[in-house]
Order: sequence, then C-alpha cells, then structure tokens
Amino acid sequence: MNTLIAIIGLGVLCLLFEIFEARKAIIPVTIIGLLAILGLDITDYANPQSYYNNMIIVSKFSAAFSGLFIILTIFLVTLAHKFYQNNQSKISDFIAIKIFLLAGAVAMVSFGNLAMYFLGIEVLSIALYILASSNRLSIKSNEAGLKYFLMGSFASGIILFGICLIYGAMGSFDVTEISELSRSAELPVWFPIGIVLVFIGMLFKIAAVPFHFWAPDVYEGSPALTTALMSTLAKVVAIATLYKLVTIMNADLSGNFQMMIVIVSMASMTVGNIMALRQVNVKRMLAFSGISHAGFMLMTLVSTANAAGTLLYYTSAYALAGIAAFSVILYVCKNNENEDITNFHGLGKTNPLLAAILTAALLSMAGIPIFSGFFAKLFLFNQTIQAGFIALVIVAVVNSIISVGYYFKLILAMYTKESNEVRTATPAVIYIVAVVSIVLNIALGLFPSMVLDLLA
Amino acid sequence: MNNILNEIGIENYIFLSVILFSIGVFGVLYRRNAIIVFMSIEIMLNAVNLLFVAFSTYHQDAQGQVFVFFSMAVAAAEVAVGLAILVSIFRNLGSIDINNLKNLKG
Amino acid sequence: MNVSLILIILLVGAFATYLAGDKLASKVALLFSIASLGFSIVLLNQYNLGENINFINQWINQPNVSFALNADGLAIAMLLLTTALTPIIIYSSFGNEYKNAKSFYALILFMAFAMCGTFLAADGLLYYIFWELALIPIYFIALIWGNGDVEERKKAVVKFFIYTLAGSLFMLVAFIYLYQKAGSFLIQDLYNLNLTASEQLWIFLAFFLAYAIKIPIIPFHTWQANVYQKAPTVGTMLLSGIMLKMGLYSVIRWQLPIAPLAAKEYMYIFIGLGIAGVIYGSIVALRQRDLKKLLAYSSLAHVGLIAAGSYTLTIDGLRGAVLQMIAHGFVVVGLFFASEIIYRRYETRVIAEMGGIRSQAVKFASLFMILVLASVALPTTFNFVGEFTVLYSLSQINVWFAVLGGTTIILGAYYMLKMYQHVMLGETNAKPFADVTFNEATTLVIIVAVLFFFGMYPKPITDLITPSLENIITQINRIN
Amino acid sequence: MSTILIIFCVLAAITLATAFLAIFSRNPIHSALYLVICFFSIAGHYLLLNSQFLAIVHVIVYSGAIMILFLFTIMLMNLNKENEVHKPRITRLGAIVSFGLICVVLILVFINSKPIVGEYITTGEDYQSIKVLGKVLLNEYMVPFEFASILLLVAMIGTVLLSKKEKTEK
Amino acid sequence: MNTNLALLLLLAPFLGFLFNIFFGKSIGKTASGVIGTLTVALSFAVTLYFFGQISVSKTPIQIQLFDWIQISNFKVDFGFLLDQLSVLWLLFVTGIGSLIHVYSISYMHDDENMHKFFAYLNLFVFFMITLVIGSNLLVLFIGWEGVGLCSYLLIGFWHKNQDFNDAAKKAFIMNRIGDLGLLIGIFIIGSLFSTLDYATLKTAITGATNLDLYWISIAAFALFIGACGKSAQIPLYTWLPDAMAGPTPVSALIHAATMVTAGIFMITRLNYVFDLAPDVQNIIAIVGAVTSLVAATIALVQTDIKKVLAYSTVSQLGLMFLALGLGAYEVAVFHVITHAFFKACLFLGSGSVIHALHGEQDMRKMGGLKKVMGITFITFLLSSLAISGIPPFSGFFSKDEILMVAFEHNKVLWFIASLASLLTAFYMFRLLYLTFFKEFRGTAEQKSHLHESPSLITFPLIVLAILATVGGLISLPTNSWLNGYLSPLFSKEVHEAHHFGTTEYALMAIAVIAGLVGIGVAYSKYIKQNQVPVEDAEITGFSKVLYNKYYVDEFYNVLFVNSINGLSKFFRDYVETTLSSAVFGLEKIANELAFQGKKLQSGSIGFYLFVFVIGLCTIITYLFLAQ
Repeated sequence: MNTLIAIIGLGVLCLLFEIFEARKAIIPVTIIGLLAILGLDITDYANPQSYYNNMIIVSKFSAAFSGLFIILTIFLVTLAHKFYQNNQSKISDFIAIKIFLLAGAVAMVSFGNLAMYFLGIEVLSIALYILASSNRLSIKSNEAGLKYFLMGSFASGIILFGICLIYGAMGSFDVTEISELSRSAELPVWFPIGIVLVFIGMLFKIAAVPFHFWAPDVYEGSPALTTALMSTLAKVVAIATLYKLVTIMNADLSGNFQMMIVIVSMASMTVGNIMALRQVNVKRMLAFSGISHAGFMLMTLVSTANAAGTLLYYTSAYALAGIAAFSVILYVCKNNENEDITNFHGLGKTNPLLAAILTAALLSMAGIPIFSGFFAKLFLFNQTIQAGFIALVIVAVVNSIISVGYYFKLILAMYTKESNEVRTATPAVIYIVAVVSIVLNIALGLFPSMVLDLLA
Repeated sequence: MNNILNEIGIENYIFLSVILFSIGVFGVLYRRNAIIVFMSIEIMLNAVNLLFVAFSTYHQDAQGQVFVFFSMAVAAAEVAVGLAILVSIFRNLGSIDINNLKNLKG
Repeated sequence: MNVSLILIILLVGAFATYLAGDKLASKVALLFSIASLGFSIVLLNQYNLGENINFINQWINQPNVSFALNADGLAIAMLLLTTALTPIIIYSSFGNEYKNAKSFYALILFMAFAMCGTFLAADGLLYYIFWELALIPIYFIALIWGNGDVEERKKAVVKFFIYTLAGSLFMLVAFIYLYQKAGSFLIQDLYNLNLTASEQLWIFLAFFLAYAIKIPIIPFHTWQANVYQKAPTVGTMLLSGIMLKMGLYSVIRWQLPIAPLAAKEYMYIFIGLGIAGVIYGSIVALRQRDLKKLLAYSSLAHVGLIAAGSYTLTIDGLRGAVLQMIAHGFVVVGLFFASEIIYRRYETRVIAEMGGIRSQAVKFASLFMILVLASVALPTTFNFVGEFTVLYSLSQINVWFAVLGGTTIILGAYYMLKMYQHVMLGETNAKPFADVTFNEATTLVIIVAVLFFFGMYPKPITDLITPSLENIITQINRIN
Repeated sequence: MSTILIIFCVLAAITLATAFLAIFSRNPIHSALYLVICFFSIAGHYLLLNSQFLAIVHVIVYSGAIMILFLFTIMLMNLNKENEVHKPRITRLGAIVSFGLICVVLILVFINSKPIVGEYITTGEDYQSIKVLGKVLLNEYMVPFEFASILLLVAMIGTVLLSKKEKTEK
Repeated sequence: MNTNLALLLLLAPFLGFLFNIFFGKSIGKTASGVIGTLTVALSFAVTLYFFGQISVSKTPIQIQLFDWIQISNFKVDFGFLLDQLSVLWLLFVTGIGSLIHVYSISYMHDDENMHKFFAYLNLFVFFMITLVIGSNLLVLFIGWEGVGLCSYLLIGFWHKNQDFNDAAKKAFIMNRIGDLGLLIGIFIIGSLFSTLDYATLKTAITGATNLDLYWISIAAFALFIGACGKSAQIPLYTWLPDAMAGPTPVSALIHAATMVTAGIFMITRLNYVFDLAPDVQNIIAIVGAVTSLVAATIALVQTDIKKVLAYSTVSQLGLMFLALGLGAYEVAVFHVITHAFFKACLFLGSGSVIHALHGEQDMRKMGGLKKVMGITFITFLLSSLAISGIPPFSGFFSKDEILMVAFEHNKVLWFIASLASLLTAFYMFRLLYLTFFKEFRGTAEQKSHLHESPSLITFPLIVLAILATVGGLISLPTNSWLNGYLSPLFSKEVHEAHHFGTTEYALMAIAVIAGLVGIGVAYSKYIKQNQVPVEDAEITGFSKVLYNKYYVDEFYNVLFVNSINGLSKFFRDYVETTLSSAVFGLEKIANELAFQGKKLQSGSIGFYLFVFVIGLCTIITYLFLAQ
C-alpha cells in the first residue's frame, strides 16, 4: 500500500516539477524516487498484509511483481531521458503518465477488490492509449493509438461484463469473499462465465491468440519507447494480474478450462512465432515474439500450484531481455523513419557492444543458456510436465525452435551485412540501461534461485 | 420495501443487458465512423452498468451501484482520451473513417 | 585442486583474450589454452593418484540443480582431447589474419570452455547448458569469419544452429521428464531410475534426436557438409575435431545408461543407422568437388562407425568408440588444416583446381599423406586401434555388421586416395606452391606424432577410460 | 403482467430500439441524439430499480457530459452529414454474424444455467440511498474512489498531452 | 640379446627409411642408395644369425615388447615370433631385398627422387619384416597393410603420371578389399579363441575338442579372401598387372618375390585353421588352379614385357594356392622360394632390358638383344628355364611337387595346372625370343644406345640366376631338407618323400614334356616363322579377348567402379538435396504460413474485433454449451 501511495505521490511530484520549471530534474528525481519506492516495496515484501477494507492486499506475490514493475519503470524512465530530448516541454507529462501507469500496474497485482482491479487496468490502459498515440504528428502513432483504444475499450467492456457477472453471482467484489463463496457447492453459472469473460479480457491485454491482432499494429505504430513499455511492462503486468485473478478467486480450473488455456497457449506460441518469421520491422517482429511469449507465460496457468515463482522468473527474464533489446533498438532507430531490419545492418561492426547486447537479449528470448530466458523456459517446462501436459511442452519446444529463426534474422543482419550509415556516438544512458539490464538477465541465469525463491 | 425483481425477474435484466451489449458489439463492428464506434462502446458499458444496478438490487447491496460510479468515471476518462486521439487523427487525416486506418498491417 | 579450475582458466582466458586486443589475442589465447592443457595433465595425474577432483555444489534449489562436475577416466580423456586440440587449432591459425581477432580467439576459448563443461558435467541440466553454450561461439565463428557467399553461409549456419537446437530441446524435455521421476538432475540419480520400457524408448529417442543431429547420423546430417565448407577452417576443426565428439560422448555417458532397455531392444536399428552412415558418407564423399565437403562426408562416415560401435553396448564397442573419437579428433583437425594450407596458397577449395602439388611441396605432401593414411586407419596409426576395436565389437553383434562397417576401409581408401591423387599428384601445377611454413609444419607434425604414438601404444588411454566404461556397462546391464 | 413489468418492457424496447437506431442512422448527429434517448431510458431503468441517485448521476454524466462531448466533437469535425460510403457486404455480414453469435451464445448460456432460486431476498435495509451510497463509497471504497481520481488525472494529462502544441515544432 | 637383435633386424630398414627421408636428398644419390642397401643387408645378416640359431635349436624365439590393443576377452601384444617359417621368409625377403637394393642403386640413378625411392624400399622391407615376424595376427596385419602402403607409394612413384597413380590407387584399394576379409577372419578367430597369438591359437585349436567348425570355416574363408587380395588371386588379381607401373625393381621385389607371397605366408602360418576347413581348402585349390590358368592364357598375348611377367606371377601364385588348398603347405613354400629367385631374376632382367632401351617396354620393339646384353640374356634364359619347369632348374622341382600333389587329389586340378605350366613355358620363351633373338626392331636412336647394364645391375642378376638354377636343391623329391625344416609347423604329418613309382616318374616326364612343348611351340612360332605380335588394333578373335584380359577390368569397372561412382553422383545430386530440402521444406511451410498469416493481419479493426468475438464465442461455447 505504501508503495502505491508513494508512486502516486511521485507522479504528482512530476507534475509539480513542470510547474516549477524544473524539467531537467524530473528524470533524475524520478529515478531516485523509484529506487526509494523499490526499497519501500521490499519492506512491503517483508510485511504482507491487507489495507483499507481489503482493497489492497500486499502479499509476497504482489510485492515481488511490484518490484519487477518498478525496476522496469526505472529503465524505461531512464531511456526516456534520451527519447524525449526533443520534446522537453512535454517531458513531465510523459514521465507522470508513466508513473501513474506504474501505479495502475501495482494496483493490478495487489488488488483485493475487483474495483481496484478494474480501475488499475483502466489506468494502465488509458495511459497506454495516450502513450501509443503520443507522437501526435505521426499518422502511424495515431492509428496505433486509435486501434489500441478501440480494441482496448472493447476488451474493457468484456472485462466489466465479467466483473458484473461475478458480482451477480457472489454479491461482492472482495476477492477473499468471492474465494470463500466459490468453495460452496451451489454456484450460479454467472460466476464461471464472469471469470471466463474477465479471463478473455486479460487474454486480450497480454495479446494471446485469437485476441492478439492489435499487438503488432500497435507495437509498430507506437513510439519506440512506448513499444518497449508495452512489450515489457504492460505484458508482464497483464499476465501477472491474470495469474493472480485465476489463483486468488479460486476459480474452478476444470479440465475444460485447462484445455482452453492449453489450446490458447499453443495457438499463441505458434501463431506468434510463425508470423514473426516474415517480418521486416523489428518492433513488429518483437510484437509477434511477445505474442508467442504470452503463450509461454500462459503455460503457468495450467498448473497454478507453485507457478508464481516460475511466472515471476519468466516475466523478469523476458522483460529484462526486452528492455535490453529495445534500448538498442532505440539507439539504432532514433534517426530513422522506421525500425526495419535494414537499419541494423552492420551494427556488429559499428557498435559491437550494443550488437552483442542485442544478440544476448535475443538469445535470451530464444531460450539459449546461460541467459535467463533459458531457465525461464526450463522451469516452465518442468512445471508443465509435472502437471502432465507433455503435449503442450512439445509444442512449446517446437516453437522455441521456430523462434530461433527470426531472432537470428536480426542477429545475422547485424553481423553479416555491411553497414549503410555512419552511427554517431551513443548516449551513455542507453549504454547504461542496456548493460545493466542484460547483466541482470545473465545474473538471473546464473543465480535463478535469487528470483525463484522469492515466491517459492 | 419489496424487491422489484419479484415483478420483473433478474433474467429479464440479464437478457436485456446481453442484447444491449450485443448491439454495442454490433455497432463496433458495423460502423466505420470512429465516433459511432465510440458510442457503441458506450452502449456496451451502459449495458453492463444496467446489469450492475440490477444485481445490486438482486443482492440488496450498495456495492454494485458504487461500482457503477467507477464505471462511469472510466467511461468518461475513456471518452476524453478517445476523443482526443480522434481529434488528432482528424487533424492529420481529415477523416475519422477507421477503414482508412490500415497503414499498419502484415 | 578440483576440476572446475579448468573451466575457470578457459573462461578467464576468453575474457583476457578479448581484452588483450587484436594484436595479442592469438598469443594470449594460445597461452591460456596451453595452460588448460597443462592443467588437465595435472588433473590426469591427480586422477591416477586416486585423488578426488570432482566438484559438486548446489546451484538451484527448486528445481534441484547442482553444479556437479565429475571427472572420471572417460571425461578426462575427452578433456585432454579438447585441451590438446584447442592449442593446436589456435596455433594453426597463426598463419591467418582475422579481422577482429580478439573476438575470434575469445570465442574459440569460450567454445573450449563450453565443451570441457559438457564433458565434465555430472548434472543433467548443467550438461545441457554447456551443450547449448558450445553452440553459440561456433555459430558466430562460422557466420562472421566464414567464407563463401554471405547469403549461402547464413543459410547453412542458421540451418545448423536451428537444427542442432531442435534436437537438443527434445533432449531437454527428456531431462525434465527424468527430473520429475528422480527429483534431481544428478547423473547418478538418473542412472538409478527404474523406468518402464516405453518411457525408456521415448527418452532414448529424445536423446537420439539431439545426438543424431550433432554427431551426425544419417539422415540428420544435412547441415554438416555445408557448414564445414562455409565455416572458417578453425571453426571446422573445432566442429569436427571436438564438437562432434560431444554427441558421441553423450551417447555413451547419458543415453545408453539412462535408457538401456530401449538401447538393447532397438540396437540393430541404431547400429544399422550408424553403418548406413559409414557407407553413405563414404559414397557421397567420392564425388565431392570441394575439399572441405569431401572431408566433411568422410567425417560423417567415421562418426557413423563410432556411433555404431557405441550402440553395440559392449565394452569393446564403447572403448573402440572412445579411442576412435580421440583419433578421429586429431586426424580430422590435421586434414582440415591441410586443406587450409592449400587454401592459403591457392585460395580455392575446389579439388579440380588443385593437383601437382607434391612435386613442389614435398614436406607438405608427406605430412598430408600420413594424415590421409591415418584417416583410412592404417595400422600403427591411432585410428586403426579405434577402428579395429569398433569393428571387432560389431562383429560380436553380427558379423555382417563388421563386413558392412568394414567397407569403410575400402571406400575410405578409395575416396581419400582419389582425393589425394587429384589434390596432390599429377603434373606439376603451374601455380607455385610454397612448402609448409614452420608454423604449419609444427602443427602437422604434432598431430602426426600423436597419431603414431597412440597408434603404437594406446595403453595409457585404454587404461584411463576402461574403468569408467566398465561402470557404464554395469549401468547399462543393471536392468535385465 | 404487472405494471412494473410493462414499464420494464416499454423501457427495454425504447432502450434497444434507440440503441439500434443510434448505430443505424447515417447522420452522426442523429446517432448521438438517439443515444441520448437510449441513455435516458437506461436512467429510467435505474429509477425503476429504485436507484434514483444513480439515475441522476447517469443522466448528468452520460447525457450531460459524455454525449455533449460527442456532439461537440462531431460538430467540430463537421461530420453532421451522411458521409459514410456504402459498406462492403463482408463487413455487414461479419457484424451481423458476430452480433448474432454473441447474443445467442450468451443468452443460451444463461438459459441453460440453473434457474435462479425463486425467492428474491428482501432485506428491507436501505442500500441505495445517497447516504448509504456515500458511506460505502467513502468508507469501504475510499481507495478506489481516490484511485478513480488518478484515472481521471491520467486522462486529463493525456488529453492535454495529445492536444498541446510542441514548442520545438514551430 | 635376441630381443635386441630382433629389433635391429626390424628397425634397421626403418632407420634407413627415416634417414633417407630426412637426409637422403642432401647426402646425394649414391650415398642414400648405399645406406638403404646396407640397412637391408644388415637385416639379412641378422636373419642369417637367427637362421643358424633356429636350425640348431629348432625352438621358436618369442619376443614380447608391449601391450598394444586391449579387447574385452583378450589382449594383443606387440611381439615377435621367430620360428622356422618366419626366418625362412626373412631370408629371402632380406636377401632378395638386399640384391634388389643393390640393383636399384644403378637402376634408379637417373631419377631425381632416388632417395625417396630407397626410403620407400626400406620402409617396405621394414613392413615386410613386421608382417613376417609378428607374433600374432594383428602385428601381421600391420605389416600386411604396411606393405600395401609401400606398394601404393612405389607404384605411384612417378606421381606426375596420373595413370600410374590410378594403378597405385587400384592396387591399394583391391588390397584393402582383401584386408577387410582378413580383418573379418581375425575378428572371428579372436572371438572364437580369445587370442590372436599364433602360438596360443595353435594350442587352443589342437587342444580343443569340440570346435565350432562352421565359424572356423567362415574365418578361414575370410582369411583366404585376405590372401586373395594380397596375392592377386581371382577375383582380386587385376591390380597386379597394373602395378607394373612402378619402377622395375619394385615389381621384382614387391610384386614378384615378397609382398605377393604374404597371402601364402599367412595361410601357411594358420595351416591348423585351414586344416579344419576342408571346404575352404577346396575353394582355395580351385581358385588357385583357375587363376593360374587364366593368368597364363592372358600372358600368352601380352606385348608389354612386364605385363607378361606380371601375369606369369599371378599364374605362379595360383599354383602356390593350389598347393595350399591341397594342404601341401611346404610345397607351396618351396615354390614361393624358387619363384622368388627366378621371378625376381626375370623382372630384374626385364628391368635391365628396359634400362637399356630407355624405358621401352613393348616387346614388339625389342629383339636381338642377346648380342649386346650377354649377361642379362643368360640369366634371363636360366630363369626362364626354371619357370618353365625344365630340370634341373629350381622351378622344375617345386612345380613338379605341386603337380604331383594335385594329381594325388584331383586329376582335373592336375590337368589345369599342367596346362598352365605348358602355357608358362610358351609365353616365357615367347618373351625370351621376342626380346633377345632376331634383329632389333626399335628405333635407330635406341639401337645406338644399346648397352649391357652396369655391374651393379648384372651382379644381382647373376646371383639370382644361380639361385634360380640351384634353388631346387633345398627340397629334392627324395630328400627334402625343406620339409624337415618346416615340419614343426604343421599339425599334419608332412608328406614324406613320395613313393617314387612309375606314376610319379610319368608325371614328372609329362611335366617336363609339357614344358618342352611350350618352348617348342614358341620356338617354331617366333624363331622359325619369325612372327612378331601384331599391332594392338589388328588383334582379332580370341586373342583380342585375351589381349584385353578377358575384359575383366572393364567388367569390374562397370560393375563396381562405375556403379559406385554413379551411386555417389546420385546421392550427391539427389539424395542429399532431397534430405536437405526436407529440412528446408519445414522452413518453407512455416514461411508460407507466415505469408498467408500476414494477409490475415489486414489492419482492419473490424476484422480484428470479429475474430475477437468469434474467439470469445468459441471459448464460451466450448466451456458452457458443449457439454
């Protein structure tokens, strides 16, 4: 709870900076603030309890994920320093929106009441709509914003309908009560339908097939930093929330429901990976890659017993790799109209370090050891096999193989093609973010227990 | 006070709400004018709001109605942001036909 | 002193090489690789003295993964192979100029690190990690420093990577399945599992896919020739000299003892595949136009025989396989280096553009001849010892296996001599061919010396590996 | 058929009809107006359900604020004419199919479900007066209430952000 | 002492090889030749010592050096066995080897790579010694393959000529086919008896009661295939005539006197195995007889002087195999020895001729050399008489014994063998007449350079001619020193001196008469009628078939070489690409799917939402309505 309040306070502070014309200080102060909040979050982790009539339940789960969100936000805010260089007048707005977005995210994983959940997801979504279309003069950005907005509202409607049905069945929005009531024998059918509708709405948010169509278009159209945010933070938030919803409401994971998850998971992986094969735009490619990763993450839901640690690990690995990848993309494409692979030609020669980082990030996403992406997949597979879904794991394995195809396309472009432009010196910020995130990624790979045991 | 649902039945509200919701869905799919699409989404949200109130009565519980406030707040916020995006598209394209927005694909 | 130090040496070496800069990189790399060789000899000594050089440390609690390195005779033999070949390979590359040499040599050392790790790992997951890690450096080596048309090279290399990765991921699934049963990835726990026949079959097949692609066994070999051709010779040497052995080693270390029932049940099929590889590889090698491709197919034939030997599940088969692995490791490195020597002078690998070299480069011709002869397993060379033992073990299963597998000595002689004839013999070539430099000569002489020494006196190696292999045989026979 | 049911039916008919008309009418202005009627009818439902406060809020927020915003935008964009070209058949078909599907599926689901226990509980307690609502909203739901303000704040910043002119881009 | 001496015996030529390889070029041609020769001579001297020792003690000398190969049920040592057989073989290997080395000093003097030639020759002797003195089958195998290698190196000595290289390659590969057989035989013996050591093996076989005769027969057959390859028997004989591409001393040493007899050595060595497999023995006998006849017929029409001798060698080896097949090992050994003498002499003589004619090998371009090359002619004549089986020359005794043994066992085999010896006499004298009699048919330029060869060449000729003449004395029909000497080797009683009755004398007479008839026909044809073989193009009828060696090479080419090459091409061009595209096929499918999928991703919000709704309805239907 303290975390949430502090984050909101920080957001307001950002707006105040604008008033006091202290734009230069915004980013450093925000980063320091976020670091402090991270410390606060750690105390939350050590001290789980519920607040304000169960509106907010701080658990190890919520605290751990909040920590991850905060770290990701720190990276994203740091990158913002460079990204909004030419947009100083709006920087406080951007940063404030991001901070509020983080607040929504934290609310989403620590809700104790469906009202908080709904508001959280709306704060997150609306912030994202704004960020997606924030490049006002770019038609692509506009289009992305509108598409995301229309479809997102549609999904919100579905979620709201689901919440409504849950309420209809249970007469309460409090998850603890719902959870208790759901154990009783007599349940109106509204409850499972409600759960399914909320579930579908969340599937939209994490961009799982067949609710994934928005993702590539929106990722491509949005400003690169927003894409980074969507593909890392937003996706992680959505899947964590989905996981929390499924577990906390004690939803009946009947055989059929699991089968549905399995099918959606398989479909997401396969469609995401296959579609990514022929993409030329890197952001779009990563969008499809994100879809396939959503499929992987969904695998945690078929065996929710101990999957929280795995999910946290997977999301951390994925998001850190994503941050590293996007920081390189930001650097490469900052002067370009688009983010086509051609821009990456010869990066291996012109900037070996960033090329190596991007390579490492992609390898991590592809699941190559020692990067944490590998361990993430390993734990996931382990869990899923334990739950008896070998077929799902086999599909996942086949998909991992396919995914190498397009990750390597980018790597090949960096190392085998000749560079077609001269690249100027890189800002230190990008180096810092890229290096730190990839180092964290590898550290996670070397010491998986560090994260895994947080939610053991 | 008598529970009004004795007279009408919660099912009727559910059906009404479902149909209204479906009309909203239909509108979103059917129209290409972005504003009308927004309106359709509002219809969807209102369908749900209606059901909330019905359930609130059903349970004799105030929370449902409170949730409607939040829902309205969300609707208002969405409309504000949505229209802002729309305006900016209109400024760029001079049109708000969503069929013109097919630059991002493939 | 424990065995993990060797990994540290190589890893530190890789970083040091990268930091040393382009000019010094090769020397630093050589220094570290020799250090690792020295250290592995020390280890050998300690092992022979009966000291405990194994290393185990809990790594991940849940799932239960340990950082466990187990250096038994077999592992030490493979370790020695790796650490002996790495300096040779690095030294041999002194005649070439590489762009961005620091990365190049760092990658070589890193690959050696991963390969040593694969040979030493006694924990399934750790093993898998090293196994995969070894793939990345070679991918970049082949991709960036390879030769030929970029697009084709990319195609070949990516195919190789995806193909091998595909195989190994199924192995990973098998490992996870085993973990569910055993509650640990430790090799001993996996050995002790009591799996049903059908479980064993599936696990065996999952392993087989990984190894069949890596080794390669037909029909999973299609990546091989192209990658060998496109990779820089150093990469080809690493691939054929050591990396293929990872697959063969793994068959012996992991596949057979963990799923012995399946291995026994379908023994004929797998031996048959190995032997089919021998014949097929030899026949395809006959009409290759590219020297490196020809050597690649010859490699296919040889490893097919080794695989067939391993699948006999006899002590002879395993011992022969290991001996042949080591021997083949050296000879194939030598042969590829010979092709590189020619390439340095003629800038071609097309056999038709060679010929008539012998009269110009006598020393080279002799050394090359010896390598060719070793490759066709002439007695007194190390390869003969291995090949003889393997063929003997095959004859114990079925004499026709020995006959068919034995065609390698006929067909092998055919394509190798044909190759030698067209590459080296004939009218003196119009293009001048300078004889081997000191560097080239030393490299080849070291290889030749090793081949002859162990060809006449393989006892040290046999004694080293036999106890471990007997252990493995015991494991294989535990269920009856 | 009680009066209340009749009122319900009439209101429902109006709601659905105007919702349809809002979607079908070609002129956006008309759509907006139909929608206003629709919202009023929904407010009627609220009244029927005895939630007067909510009904009023509903009218204020939707008909008063949101629809005005719509109308304002429509006029701003000068869309008050029938400028929408003929839609391709596939679009219409898709829309109708999904409408039918979602409608049928959801209704079927509810019909298939167990019938609700006949007796509707009547606690007799006040649960929807302004007083009660205020208590619930500001006691139990204080945090969401505050959080809703954040939502609106974000929307506000966003709207400003999207409309503000960049200083550098002159 | 014995160990050191044995090592000296073995390593002396090896050291010679090393020395010549590394320093041969720098020390000059003659010096390298001399060193090469001396090392072999040293071996010969040591051999003589061992011969003396063995003759006296009659106990074999066993020397173990070190463990070599470890097999599960047995261990193979690197060790030597010096017994009667191996020492006997060593005698003529090192002896004739020394002579041929001497000969080569002069013969190869014009070659720029003479040091290499001597190095290879030394290496050959080294491997031949290994083959002979090895104490087990695997050490024999070292030598076996080693001599094959040297044969390869020496046939292809003039490596600039690709035809020679082809011949060398062919020799090596056909040898390897045999080697595979030998290996299989070794495997079976190893698994049957858990040993490869001759001595142990012998005890194991002779001591055992219930032997697995089936597998022993298979082993024997496999070993015989090995022998076929090395000793150029049907069907693996075609390499030997081609092997004449090498320098003539090589032909004399390797392809006449020593290496090709390795098969006979091996079979004799393992006589106790073969004795257990009578079926295989029959096969050996038949193969030997047929080979001897076929080769003899081909030799009839050959015009290349060395080719004639090569086919003659094949034919003579066939006779030896006949003897082996009939269990008369000591007879075969006897013929090996005499054959080594006269065939080496013949080859060296032909070399002398070729040397004089500067490389001309076609007999149609020779003639009349008797006058200028007296010593060569006389030695050649003596050897020809010996090979034709004319008493009292050595060949008479050995060949006669074979014929006699054959007669005892099977009249058909005897007839074939006799026919072969008749033909032998004919073609040898055809060769002699065409080369040395009448007028010279070569170019004038060649004629002006005709000369007798230098003494370094004639000296070995003379020695060999003498041996060819008197060599028969070691095993006279009535009093055979050789049989007695070799008797400890054989499990069966050696055929003690035949009862010399009328049959035997008649057989002897027939053999002699056959020889004389052959000579007579040759005389009438080439001296009386003054015929010269026609040009290649004019050869017709059966002669053409013979001249083309029954088209066996072509047949093999079509059947094996071409088919395997065709297969290779097929594999390379089709199978490989198909397999490859099978993998790429998956990639193509994925790409095609991606391509189609991109169309779905149309950018239309309506469509996206449509799919959304469909997905939603499907899920709800599946979960709630499908039950």
